Amino acid sequence: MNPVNYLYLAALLFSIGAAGVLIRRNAIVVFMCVELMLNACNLAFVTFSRMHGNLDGQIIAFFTMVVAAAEVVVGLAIIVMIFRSRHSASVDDASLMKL
Amino acid sequence: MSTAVDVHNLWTMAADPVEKIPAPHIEYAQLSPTLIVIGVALVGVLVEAFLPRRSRYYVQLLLTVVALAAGFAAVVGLAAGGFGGAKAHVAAMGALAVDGPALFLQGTILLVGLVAVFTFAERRLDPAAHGNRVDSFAAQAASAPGSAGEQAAVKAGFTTTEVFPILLFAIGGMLVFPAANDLLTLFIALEVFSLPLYVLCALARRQRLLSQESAVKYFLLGAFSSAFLLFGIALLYGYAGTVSYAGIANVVEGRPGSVNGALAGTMGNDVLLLIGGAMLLMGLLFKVGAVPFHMWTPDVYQGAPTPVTGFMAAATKVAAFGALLRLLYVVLPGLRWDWRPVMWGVAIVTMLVGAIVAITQTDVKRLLAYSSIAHAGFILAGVIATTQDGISSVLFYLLAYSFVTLGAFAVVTLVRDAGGEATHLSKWAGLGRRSPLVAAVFAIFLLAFAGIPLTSGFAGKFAVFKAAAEGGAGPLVVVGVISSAIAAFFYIRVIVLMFFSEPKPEGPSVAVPSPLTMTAIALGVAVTLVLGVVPQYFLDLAGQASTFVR
Amino acid sequence: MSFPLLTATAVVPALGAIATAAVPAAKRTAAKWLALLFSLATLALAALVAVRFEPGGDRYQLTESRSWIADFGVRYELGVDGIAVALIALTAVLVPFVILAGWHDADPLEGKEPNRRWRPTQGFFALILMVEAMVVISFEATDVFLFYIFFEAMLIPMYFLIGGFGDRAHAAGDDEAAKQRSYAAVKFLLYNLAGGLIMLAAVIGLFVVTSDQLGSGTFSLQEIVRARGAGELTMDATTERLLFLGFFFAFAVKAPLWPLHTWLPNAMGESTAPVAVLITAVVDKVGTFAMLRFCLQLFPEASKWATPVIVVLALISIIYGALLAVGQRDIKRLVAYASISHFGFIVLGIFAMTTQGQSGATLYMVNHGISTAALMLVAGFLISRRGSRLIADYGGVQKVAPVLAGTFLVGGLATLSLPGLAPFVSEFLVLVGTFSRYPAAGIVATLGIVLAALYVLVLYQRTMTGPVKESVRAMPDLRIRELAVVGPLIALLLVLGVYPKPLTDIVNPAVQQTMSDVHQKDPKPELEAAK
Amino acid sequence: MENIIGLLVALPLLGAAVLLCGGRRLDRTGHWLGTILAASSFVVGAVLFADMLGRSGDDRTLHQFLFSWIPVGGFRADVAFQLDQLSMTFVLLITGVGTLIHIYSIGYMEHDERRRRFFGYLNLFLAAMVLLVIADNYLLLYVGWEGVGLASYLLIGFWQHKPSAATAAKKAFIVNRVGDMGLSIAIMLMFTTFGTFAFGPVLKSAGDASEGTLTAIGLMLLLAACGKSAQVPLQSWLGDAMEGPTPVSALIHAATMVTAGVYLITRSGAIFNGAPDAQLAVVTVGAVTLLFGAIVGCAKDDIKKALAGSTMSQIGYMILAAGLGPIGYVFAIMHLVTHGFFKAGLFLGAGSVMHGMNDEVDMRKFGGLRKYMPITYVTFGLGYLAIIGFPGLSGFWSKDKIIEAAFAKGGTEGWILGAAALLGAAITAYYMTRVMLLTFFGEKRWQPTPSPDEPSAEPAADSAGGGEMPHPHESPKSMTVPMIVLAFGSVFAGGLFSLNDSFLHWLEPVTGHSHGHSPLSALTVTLATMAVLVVGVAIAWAQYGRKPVPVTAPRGSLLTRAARRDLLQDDFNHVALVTPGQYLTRGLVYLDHSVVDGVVNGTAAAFGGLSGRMRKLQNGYARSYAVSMFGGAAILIAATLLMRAV
Repeated sequence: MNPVNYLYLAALLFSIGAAGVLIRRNAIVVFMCVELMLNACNLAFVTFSRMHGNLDGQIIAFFTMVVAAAEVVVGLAIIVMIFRSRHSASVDDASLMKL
Repeated sequence: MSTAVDVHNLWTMAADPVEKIPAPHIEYAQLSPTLIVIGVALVGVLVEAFLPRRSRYYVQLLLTVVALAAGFAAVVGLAAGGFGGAKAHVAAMGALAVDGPALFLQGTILLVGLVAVFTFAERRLDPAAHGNRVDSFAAQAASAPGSAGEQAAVKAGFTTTEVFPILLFAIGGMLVFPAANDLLTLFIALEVFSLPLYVLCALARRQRLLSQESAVKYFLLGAFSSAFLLFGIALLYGYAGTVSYAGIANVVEGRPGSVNGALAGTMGNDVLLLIGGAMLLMGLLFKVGAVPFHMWTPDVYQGAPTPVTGFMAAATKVAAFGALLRLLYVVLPGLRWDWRPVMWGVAIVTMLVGAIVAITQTDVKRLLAYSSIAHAGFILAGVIATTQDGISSVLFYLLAYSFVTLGAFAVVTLVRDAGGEATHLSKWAGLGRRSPLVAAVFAIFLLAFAGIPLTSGFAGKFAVFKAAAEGGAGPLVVVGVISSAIAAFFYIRVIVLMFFSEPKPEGPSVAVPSPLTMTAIALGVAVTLVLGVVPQYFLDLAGQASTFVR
Repeated sequence: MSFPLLTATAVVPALGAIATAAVPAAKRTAAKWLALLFSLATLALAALVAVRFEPGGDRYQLTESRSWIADFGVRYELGVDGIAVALIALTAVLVPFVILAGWHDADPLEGKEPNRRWRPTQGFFALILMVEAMVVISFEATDVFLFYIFFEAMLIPMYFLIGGFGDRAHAAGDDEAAKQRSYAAVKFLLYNLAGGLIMLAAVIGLFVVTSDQLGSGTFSLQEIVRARGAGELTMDATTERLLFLGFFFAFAVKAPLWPLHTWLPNAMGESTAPVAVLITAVVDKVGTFAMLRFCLQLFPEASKWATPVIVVLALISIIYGALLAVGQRDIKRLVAYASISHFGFIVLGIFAMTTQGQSGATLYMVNHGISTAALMLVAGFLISRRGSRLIADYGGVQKVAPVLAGTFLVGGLATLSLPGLAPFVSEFLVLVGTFSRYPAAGIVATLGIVLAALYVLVLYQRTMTGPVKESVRAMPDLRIRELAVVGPLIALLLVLGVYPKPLTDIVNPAVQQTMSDVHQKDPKPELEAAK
Repeated sequence: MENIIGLLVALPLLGAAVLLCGGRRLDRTGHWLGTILAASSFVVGAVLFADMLGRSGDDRTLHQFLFSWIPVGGFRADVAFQLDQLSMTFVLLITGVGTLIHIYSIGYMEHDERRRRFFGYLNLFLAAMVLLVIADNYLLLYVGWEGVGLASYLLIGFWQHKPSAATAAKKAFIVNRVGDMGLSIAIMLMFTTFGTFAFGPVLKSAGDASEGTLTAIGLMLLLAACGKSAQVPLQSWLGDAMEGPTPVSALIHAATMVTAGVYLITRSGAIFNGAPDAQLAVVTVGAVTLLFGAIVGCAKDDIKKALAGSTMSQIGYMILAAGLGPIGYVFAIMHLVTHGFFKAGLFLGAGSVMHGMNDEVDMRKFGGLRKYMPITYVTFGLGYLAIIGFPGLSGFWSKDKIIEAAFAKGGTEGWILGAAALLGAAITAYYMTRVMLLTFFGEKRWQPTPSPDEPSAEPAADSAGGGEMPHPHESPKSMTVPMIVLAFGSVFAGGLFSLNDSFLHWLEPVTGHSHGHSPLSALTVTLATMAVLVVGVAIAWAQYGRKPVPVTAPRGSLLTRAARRDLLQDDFNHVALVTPGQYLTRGLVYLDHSVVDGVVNGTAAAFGGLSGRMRKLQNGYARSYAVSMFGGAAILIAATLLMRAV
């Protein structure tokens, strides 16, 4: 099967993730969408790695996962914190600062 | 030779039944600045774990200061050792560059960090709670604002001394960022310094809600942008089959080391390259705070604890612009004719939007945020020059700008009323009457921002504009000049407010800071004036440091 | 290198500023005397400069040259030609009078004793000295960048002087007064800053041009002029014109030239009389001076190219300023518009490109400085007595305060350039100089002298003559301090009006030089030309 | 000898300086100092005169170079004096009459607490006027020219508490400025033509210049002369100038300053000789003004204003004569001198009358004064006879010559001018007789005048009762003596000058002279003059001699009413200049504020508004920020691809 298709899939996932970030209100979901985008990247990395026949891409994918994990740690912490202080995880509620 | 390939070799060898593993070759001495900082950061974590509360503050402060000072010393040593010029090369198996720009920027970041630490550690501004001196960070970040838990924490005199190691981690990341010599390292460094910043933003003692909101916004948008960055990396990798700067550059210029079929296939496909490059740029421009990726800046700057804002505003810009420079000058010079026009557009929009929107701001921190956006535009003008002068002017500008910014935010921490810092402009009315010195100092910073001669702001602005003009970006200079004229308006507005309007009876008071903040501010003023009146030495420094290794 | 006299002349007032600012709040009077002392020291140094200067000698004398910012091709180069000497002398002469005249302008208001840290009085005099220092050095600078730096930097102290200190009693009440003051100050600053930034673009352009052609960029006036003369440095018409416009715009704002003048009436109206004098008599002169020194020398061709337009603008300024002066209700604004008219004359003289015109213009800068100072300071004394700037609030002052009225009249007569007083010499030179190249312009400009008579005499009639108004019946006549301010100025006006030769001797050679820089010769008289 | 020329100016200037700066301590002695200095200046003049007579007609010109004034490139103005017969004539007239009037003022200004200042101004005037006539180049002349303007400004407005006086002074100065404009333009023209503006070279090489240039210069000089000498169209200020103290009117606005224009034109004869058109303009102005002034003089009830009108018309004669060229110059100056005597005398007489009548100026409220102030009556009468040109008296000789010369111009011009001059003579006779009759003959029409402390600004106000009846009385010696001296002058000067044409020979070396061939014989002209004279007197007697005169002026014919208003001169100026000017300035003030300034503030406001709208984008929603980032990225990518595409 032509690896390029995986690239299209990656692009698709990335777009879905981006769209989700733009559309969804719940901070958690938004964050999940970001993760989705990261994973789209991973897919792309792996695919390219395959195409080029070197392993860099795959290794990067591992790094990405680690980073994503770290982001989850920090991100969830922040989100939880704000949820506790305003009892809502909606991104739109957090709009005290504007203009 | 690219990192990943080597790593890959290790990998495969590890699979063989041979027991000895050749360690990757790493020049520890040349990476010492970073290593020191990261190392001490880890120690700081241990301190948090094992030392009793009351002693932590002092230990942490001491450690941090020592770490940064040592790091700076190391940088100086390396520079003196000629790594800035003749001996500049790529270290850590191609992962990091040790060259002029890297060292200059690392030095700047370390100094900025050092000064920032002073403002972090300031404990005299807020009235003591239950007899314990407090700094501008939450007693216990985890506890919801106003909750019983928080009150308990305050009563117990808790303080978030974790900020120091967190700060060090951020600085560590920033040290790597401009030195990163392959895209993977770039990405990692980005995350390493971003994540701590997200956390720091959330730690304000006063106005927690704003603080948390800023953290959320910063985090989500930051993650969003780094996703773009990562995808860009992916595409570039796809295009070039490697993530090392040199490798990509070679491919872009059409002379790769070895061409296999797949590479030949992707190499021809410039769309990958262009889209990838664009997304990469976007990721960096986000950190820089360039329009249209700037919108997080005002909110985050306003919400974050002021010392953190000051640090972010200064250090992040330095690191990000360093990375941007390296990317454009080392990886994509072959693409100059594609990205220059685009960056022109970005620079122009950034300068204008920053200046114009700032006019109607009513909050000092937001005002400074927009001003930082406008300055990002000015620096971009220097970046676009794509000449030796361009690089050195940007380096100089970053040095000058970062200290002005630190000083300005440090002053902001001093003006307080019952609700903590009084950041609303209306409260600054007549400050000049009540405490002329503070007002005068702030005025100096504002004038530097406005680029009035005899301040570092002017020298920097002249340097970048000169470089841009020489690089054939005359129109850009004109736009820059116009937007500085617009920008002048709101800096002046603040000065008018401070000096020419009658002080309000219920106006804020100016807290008398500890020597820490005083040093920070004094340093800011000193650098501002020195770089304004006798900039030659530093211009030379930047000039010598303006060649990238590849 | 010998004793750096020029540096000293600029440094002394700067030190004075610092010293004055450092005086503790309680010792107000000490600060005043200190400031006066330093200004007098500056005057002495300026006198020394004038003495050491040999009219016949090199173009630039007492030169100093040190490397400063090599990367920007900037050198710390000072040097004075006759024109500069004259203007430095003017500055050094006027500032002590300004200080003396403003003796009580910055005293804290009764009952409003300021707190320990806020020391307006010290600040006032320190700022005045700071302005003097910066003005002096910008007259001395022969490095474009060096000049630019102080050309811009002097805005800041000026800005605080305008915005920080106003007339004692204000018709509109204190708050309104403060509002108008800061409006005026901001307007002043933004106008001039905008001009300066446009100029900055041109300065950078100049650097690019020089670095392209001379290898390394330079801002040294002499070097550039030399290179142009030697043909090493050539600019294509468009570049030269753009650069010229960049420079000229800034100077036209500073001068100020119609239609960039609107900041001046506000600035002079809202600030105290001494500060107003500082603005119009000293600071603005930097603009016209710079036209003469930089525009013409750096961009001779472009200057010639632009001359027609500039002449027209100057004429408009002359007539327009005069007419608006006639229409004013506020004494200080009236003087401001009169100054606009006079600056029109100066610019006209500069761009007439004749020796008479340019010498006239230079003399005009000096004389206008003195005459406006005389008129404005007396007006200030008048205003401080009655607490109003409106002409309508006065009448019959002549009867109660004859000396004040007399000096006011002399100042007025100088302003309408009555023969025998200094301004006549310069104005007539400008007119002749203009007429001999552009007859029509000369004639139009001559209309200005009629209008001048109109606004001066109307002002005098409304304020000084007629039945004595109740509000001024108790007005005291000039005090000793005030006489000490006005007397010498009037004496100067008379001396320079009757025997201006010393001044012309200093100025002429420099003007000749400039003329040769722009490759211009005076038009020959008809009869000689016919022969 | 020439070294003392400077003293002519220096002495009075010194006086002015001392008196004006001296302060109150000089109040008691100041007037004496002033008078002595004026007199000593006259003495110096006399000495120089004697010396001059000692030399032959051609080398009587003296020069004194003091110092180089304004040397710039080709432009060199020196402070240097030239004293020739023409200047000498003026010097003597100015210092002589000046001294007399100083003496007169001692008495006249006795009760004025600012007398010291008054004498200071008078000295200032003398200095400036002498400078005007002894300058050796036009620029220095210009200094004197404006100097006298200043002095006249100060003296007209001497009683500054009277708004009318202040206004009059301002008006005089400004109208004069218009003239000065002409002079300065003339000087510039000279500079661009001859490269100099010193009398010597300019007048020598005047012939070489093109006629066009000369005409231009001539016209500009004429403009100047019109301003200073109150000739149409710049005459409007003279009438109002009578607000000044009477000695001032006598000295400045009758005898000396107003004749400066004549001096200027005569001095520049060489230029006018080369510019016939300019000359035509001059004679036209002269003719028109002599009629204009005369007509105005007929209608005025204010004695000083009547005399002012007459001054205007007499100077018209002089200008006319000067315009005729070499035929006329000498007679212009001659009439100028004689006029100096009798007009000064008349004014002093008027002053004396007012002195006796509590500063009343309305002739309709005089009458029958000859018994009460005999000396005034006699001297005034002699002046009267002189001015109307009664055979044998000064006026007769000079005016007659001018009329002759006018005819001698030849051609239609000659006839017209001659006729105008004759008509003028008739009217002169009429209005002067009128003045004489109203003032000294007929029955008393005195009215009580308000107490002196409140000044009588306009006569109309006085008739409103209150105050005390005037007690006419002869003036003190200090006033009568000068009047007597001047009377002698008005009687004999003319005869003396005409005695075997001594004056002609005296001036000829400077002005040159040519005898035109008059179509009429001298005798015819004289007889004609006599005839119109008689007619004029007769009509006047018929109107004011036979029947009693109403105290309040009758409405009068349209012409009369117009004439009372200076033939609507001011109304014209008002409509043509003042009102439009006011609208213009108001308009400009508005323009400056709303347009020129508005643009600036507008830009600022525009940016503010833009900013206000743009910051709305910063709506606080993280997702909208993300949108902008996403869009930005899209644009970035698109742009990059586009760049490659193109």
